[in-house]
Amino acid sequence: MSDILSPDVLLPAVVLVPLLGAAVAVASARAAAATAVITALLTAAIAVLLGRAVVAGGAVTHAAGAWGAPLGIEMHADGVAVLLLVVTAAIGICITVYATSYFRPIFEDEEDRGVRFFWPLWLLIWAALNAIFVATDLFNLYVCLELLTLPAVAMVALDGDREAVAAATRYLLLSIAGSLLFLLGVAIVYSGSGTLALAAIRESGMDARAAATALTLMTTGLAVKAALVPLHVWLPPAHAGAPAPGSAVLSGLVVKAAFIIVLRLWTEAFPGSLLAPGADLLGVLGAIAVLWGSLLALRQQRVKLVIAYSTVAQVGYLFLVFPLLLEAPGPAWSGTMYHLLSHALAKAALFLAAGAMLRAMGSDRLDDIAGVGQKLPMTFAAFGIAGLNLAGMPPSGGFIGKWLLLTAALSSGQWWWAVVIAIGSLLAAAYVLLVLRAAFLQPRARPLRHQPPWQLTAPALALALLSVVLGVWAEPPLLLLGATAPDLAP
Amino acid sequence: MAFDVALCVLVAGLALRLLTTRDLFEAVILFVSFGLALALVWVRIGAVDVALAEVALGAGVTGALLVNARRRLEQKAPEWLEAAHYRPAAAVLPALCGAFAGVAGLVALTAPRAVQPLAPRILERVPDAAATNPVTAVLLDFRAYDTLLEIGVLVAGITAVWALERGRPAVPPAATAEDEPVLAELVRWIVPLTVMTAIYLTWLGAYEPGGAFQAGALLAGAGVLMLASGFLRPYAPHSPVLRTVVAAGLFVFAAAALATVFAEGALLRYPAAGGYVWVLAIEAVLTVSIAAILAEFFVDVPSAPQQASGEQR
Amino acid sequence: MSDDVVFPLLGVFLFGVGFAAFVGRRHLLWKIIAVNVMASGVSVLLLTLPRRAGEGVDPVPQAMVLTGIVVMVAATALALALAVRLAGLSPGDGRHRHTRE
Amino acid sequence: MNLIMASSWLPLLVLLSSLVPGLIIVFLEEERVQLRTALNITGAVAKIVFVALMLYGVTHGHTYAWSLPVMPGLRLNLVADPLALLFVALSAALWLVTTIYAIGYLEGSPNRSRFFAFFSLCVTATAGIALAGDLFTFIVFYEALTWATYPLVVHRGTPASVRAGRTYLAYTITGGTVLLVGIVWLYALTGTVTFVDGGFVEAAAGGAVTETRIIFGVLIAGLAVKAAIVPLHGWLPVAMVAPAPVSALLHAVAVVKAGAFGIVRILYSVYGVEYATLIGAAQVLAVAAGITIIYGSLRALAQDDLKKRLAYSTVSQVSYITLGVAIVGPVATLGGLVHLMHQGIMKITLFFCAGNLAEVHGVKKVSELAGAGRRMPFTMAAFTIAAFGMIGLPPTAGFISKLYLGIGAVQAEHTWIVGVLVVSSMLNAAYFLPIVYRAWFEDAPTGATMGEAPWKLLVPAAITAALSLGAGLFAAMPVSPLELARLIIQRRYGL
Repeated sequence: MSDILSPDVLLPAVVLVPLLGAAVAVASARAAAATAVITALLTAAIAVLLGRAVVAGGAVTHAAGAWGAPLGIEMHADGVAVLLLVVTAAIGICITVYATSYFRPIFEDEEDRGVRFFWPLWLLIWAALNAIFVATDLFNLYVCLELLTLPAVAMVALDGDREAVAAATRYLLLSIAGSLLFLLGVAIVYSGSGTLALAAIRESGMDARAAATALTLMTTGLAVKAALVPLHVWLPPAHAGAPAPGSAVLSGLVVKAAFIIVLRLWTEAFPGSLLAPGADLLGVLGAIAVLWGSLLALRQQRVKLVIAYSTVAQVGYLFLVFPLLLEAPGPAWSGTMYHLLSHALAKAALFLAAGAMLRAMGSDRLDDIAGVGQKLPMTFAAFGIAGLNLAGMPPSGGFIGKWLLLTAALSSGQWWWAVVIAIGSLLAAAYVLLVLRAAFLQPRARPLRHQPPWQLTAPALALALLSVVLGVWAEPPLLLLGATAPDLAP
Repeated sequence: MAFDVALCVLVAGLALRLLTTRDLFEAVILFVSFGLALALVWVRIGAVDVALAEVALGAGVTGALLVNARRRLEQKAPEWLEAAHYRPAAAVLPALCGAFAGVAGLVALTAPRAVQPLAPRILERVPDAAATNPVTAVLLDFRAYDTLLEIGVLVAGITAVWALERGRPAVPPAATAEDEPVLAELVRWIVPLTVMTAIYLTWLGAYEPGGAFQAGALLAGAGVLMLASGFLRPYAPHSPVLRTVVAAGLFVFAAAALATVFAEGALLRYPAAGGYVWVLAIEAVLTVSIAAILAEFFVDVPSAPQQASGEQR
Repeated sequence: MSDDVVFPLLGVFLFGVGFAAFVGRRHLLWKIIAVNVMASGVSVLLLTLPRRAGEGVDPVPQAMVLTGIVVMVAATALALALAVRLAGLSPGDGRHRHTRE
Repeated sequence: MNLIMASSWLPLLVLLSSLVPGLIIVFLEEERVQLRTALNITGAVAKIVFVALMLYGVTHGHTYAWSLPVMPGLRLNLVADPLALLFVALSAALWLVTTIYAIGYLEGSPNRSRFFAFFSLCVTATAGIALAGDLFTFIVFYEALTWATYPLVVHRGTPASVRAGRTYLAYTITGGTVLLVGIVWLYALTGTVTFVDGGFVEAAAGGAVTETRIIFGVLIAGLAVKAAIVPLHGWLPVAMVAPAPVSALLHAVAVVKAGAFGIVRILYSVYGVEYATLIGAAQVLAVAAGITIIYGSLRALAQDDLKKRLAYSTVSQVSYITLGVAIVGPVATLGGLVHLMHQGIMKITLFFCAGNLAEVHGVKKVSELAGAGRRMPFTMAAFTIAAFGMIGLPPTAGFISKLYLGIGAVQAEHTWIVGVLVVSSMLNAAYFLPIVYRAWFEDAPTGATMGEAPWKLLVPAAITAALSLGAGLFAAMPVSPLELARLIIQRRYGL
């Protein structure tokens, strides 16, 4: 018998527990909510304990079936992975609490809002996210991606109106095509290297041309799922159409998971020499995403759409890492990961706050939410704080990320990326202001449909404040990230 | 050799035809044929497990799903089936995409194979695994973690489908044995045979080609037949029994994984003695769950909401 | 031409036409069929690319293809369910139009 | 006393004395007027006490520092050196009077909890800017100030104020971002951001002249927005729609002053005036300041709206600070630094008085001011003192500033600056004296309301007017702004 708290147990448990929770939630509609709450607490506790273990004793590896790579599959939790797990857990708990109230009908005649399906779908997504964060095997990543995509698509369609179903359909089809591109890359890698383990691919002496082809295919496939411009078209309607807790998961975490895989492929699986030609292209696409996504966000009339387009822009920021990694690996790596973590928290907070506004006001059109600041101060405060994080304003995690990315760009003489980063943060401030402004206007005669209960206000505020905590208490996570910065030596 | 080339030409031709035709019915029929022809390819390659799965799932279940979807579209949105709906997009992008894939594939084709392939290393260790059929050994031992997540994908799929059509009437109208006398007679013969075969396939999986997925597909087919002929009344959508059966596979598999983590120190590392029993037990539960999920995919293609709400009130 | 090349070529072809049809055809059902053809192409490549003449087929890609087939069935089922549902909905239709009113 | 003098917590306490009340007030219900007032006043008084303690310590040669690690290599550093104290003393003193004024001004209006919460956050950010010991800390509070001020600018919630808020943010956020880029660039180049008396750039990166020049330009461009240097001053007149206490805060204590203070820091603690002159940057800055001084005065002349006239006057007056520190030599620097305080005291008086006129009699335009002296004699007396100060008439505070600036310019052989000072003073007179004349020597229109402002509005104006006079009269006293500025100069020039 293993010690129940040993990292060797915690690591697989962080995937298995939400999976078991999902199975129970599928089996029993009545116990689904309670199961989800218990599962969320357990999973979060496991994530935190695992984080503590990694901080104390370094990275942990678990060989499934005790075979070890390349025969079997390994799970690996390093500093980045545990940070992702812990942030996911924080968002997870907040979303779970939020969802216990969000789906409750306000009016008598409101129909079934699908909460009993929300629970298993959400727990499956959580399991898939955790599995991706600790994955070290290419085909395992493929299965995880599908385990992530199917419930994510269902989440989009959960509210059931035509726009949402259409968005979900588009999301699913593009996503399948992306998965297949990824899988084609896997086939090429397996044939050329005789292994599926990320770390082993690098040492396999694989043909460089085949490696580049495989990497291109996989990156393209993942770019669809990460919604990198020009493959972003599915995202805004999908993320805006999902019920708020679903949007929070999708925008906060699901797109990030695809990006994490891209990053892992480029930095761990393939030699650094492959980075150079593709890196600038990815950077350019990222820059276009930053600008284009922000400009489109500025043109939206609905809060949820503004936030959704903002995700397109923020994903662009992440892809700026590639050209920066070559010249300034330290700050580029830490800055991007930090940006990712704080954006995940902030974006989830924004969608949760927007959902609470929507439920309370009956609309999330910018014209209709005038005066929301006075009517829903807590929700609005959450929105404001999280919004400032997006704009990279201090004190927030987004500011730290921006500082590090600027450092990476300017210390390597690539000032043009610094310009993109700066303009992007200005545009982010502009679209955040679009919403904030409406909230400061004198309230019109639109009455609240109901006063949101604490389950709808506290989670958003908690996540927003956590993103501020990341901005003040940045040294420990940054040290953890710094220790895992990639080694790009050929 | 010549046979292989001819087979490939046939498969390629089928694919080309079914992707370019304007007739959805033709496309669906061709898709099933395509799947069967592909199964022949798998046999030629020597991948009998895959051939079985292709017939049962790729051609069988997917084909049935397509037929079903087409029928439902015919009922509620016939305009979807009209040729007028055929709007080819500009040809440039598809050509580019095809070319991109082609170039990538050719690079892969001409690239050298791995210096140190994995297959011999796996085959060498199969005797230590919990099944003697190498494919089953990979599926349920070496890479059992993948298979566990894959069951998760199936459960996710059916939950998603359920969530989509939650406006469906509580119990869909069932056919009765009297409606379809010929079918009913057929079912009396086929179903027991199918069930026997499924059990055999599950059991066989440990030694020979076969396993839970193929068996589950067969069982699902039997179930669908019984539903269609009225031998089996469909369960209320997502009724507790159905939900439990669907979830059982994932639950048992994940619980086994957690148990082995505690007891054996590694995820799905089976006890030295009796690993075979574990595998068989897991496979048995999986077979039933998979059958239930696949059958539900077939039954649950959702009806239009107007119709649904009309029946509700 | 040895069968080392024939089958992979088939795989490349299937993936290519599948991809082209996926992008080129507007009809949802054809898109769904097209991704299935793409998947078949990947399966062929997964199994035959690593293969050397005279060797048996590697069990690992077999397991991967089996998994892939199951995943595709689930994805196809969901895609078809979405398509059928979409066909039955007219613009503005839905249960919850809480963004309006 | 020794314990307090040695305490490194004092700089933090200065921040907390306004942050904590602010955060409590956020959660306070609208009706809790007394508790809110108590919190505000307690915080303001506590801040003055803490600042006074530090002032005592610093004049006795002590330096206070507190820091918190944020990132590897970067900390939140709060340091109370004499320059920091100059600014923090100004903001602490003026916060108290502005708070009293705001309580009176907003009596009975809606959303006061929100107002006072952000008012406190605003002052916290200003104190943070003052006490920042490095550029990283500086930018953190500088950006925080931007956002903390936004709710104050749009406080009224009218479409006009929301528009003004948008203009305000468009300018200041852009400025902040440019400043951030400059700071990070400098950090990437020199590896340090910590303020050093006399600057660190030359020692760390003196070789890369072109790069340091560009960075200087970027930094100043970022700061010039808040400091309202032409042509980046456009937000300031627009932001006049805000309530009077906010305008007072914006012009005298917080936003504009933060920009000017930032420029002082860049010249004094980052580049060093000598190095900035060596690379030709300081001269360019001085010219820009000179242009701004004349331009602001000219524009002020043309305004009929009283608050707008004051706003353009601010554009002009704040650049005296920049001008002073951009000239090499102790006397000019002294003039610039002392004006940082003097301008604050005088300008806040003017805004208090303008607020009183608008609030009590609805007088908002210069053309409506006839007879205002008789209608509200105390208010207009205060106004007159401050206006004389702005012109630079002895014995007001403004005279001291201009005197030292003039001597400094002559010493540095920049005679054109003397010309700028003379012209600008004449222009100051040209737009202030008519107001004074009209108020005292013309008759009020028939039927005009009479009556002085309530004491909560009057007392703050009286206090600041007295300070404007006192800072000039008692310039040689040990705790006068001049002496404090002299302390800074002594450390730098070893006088």
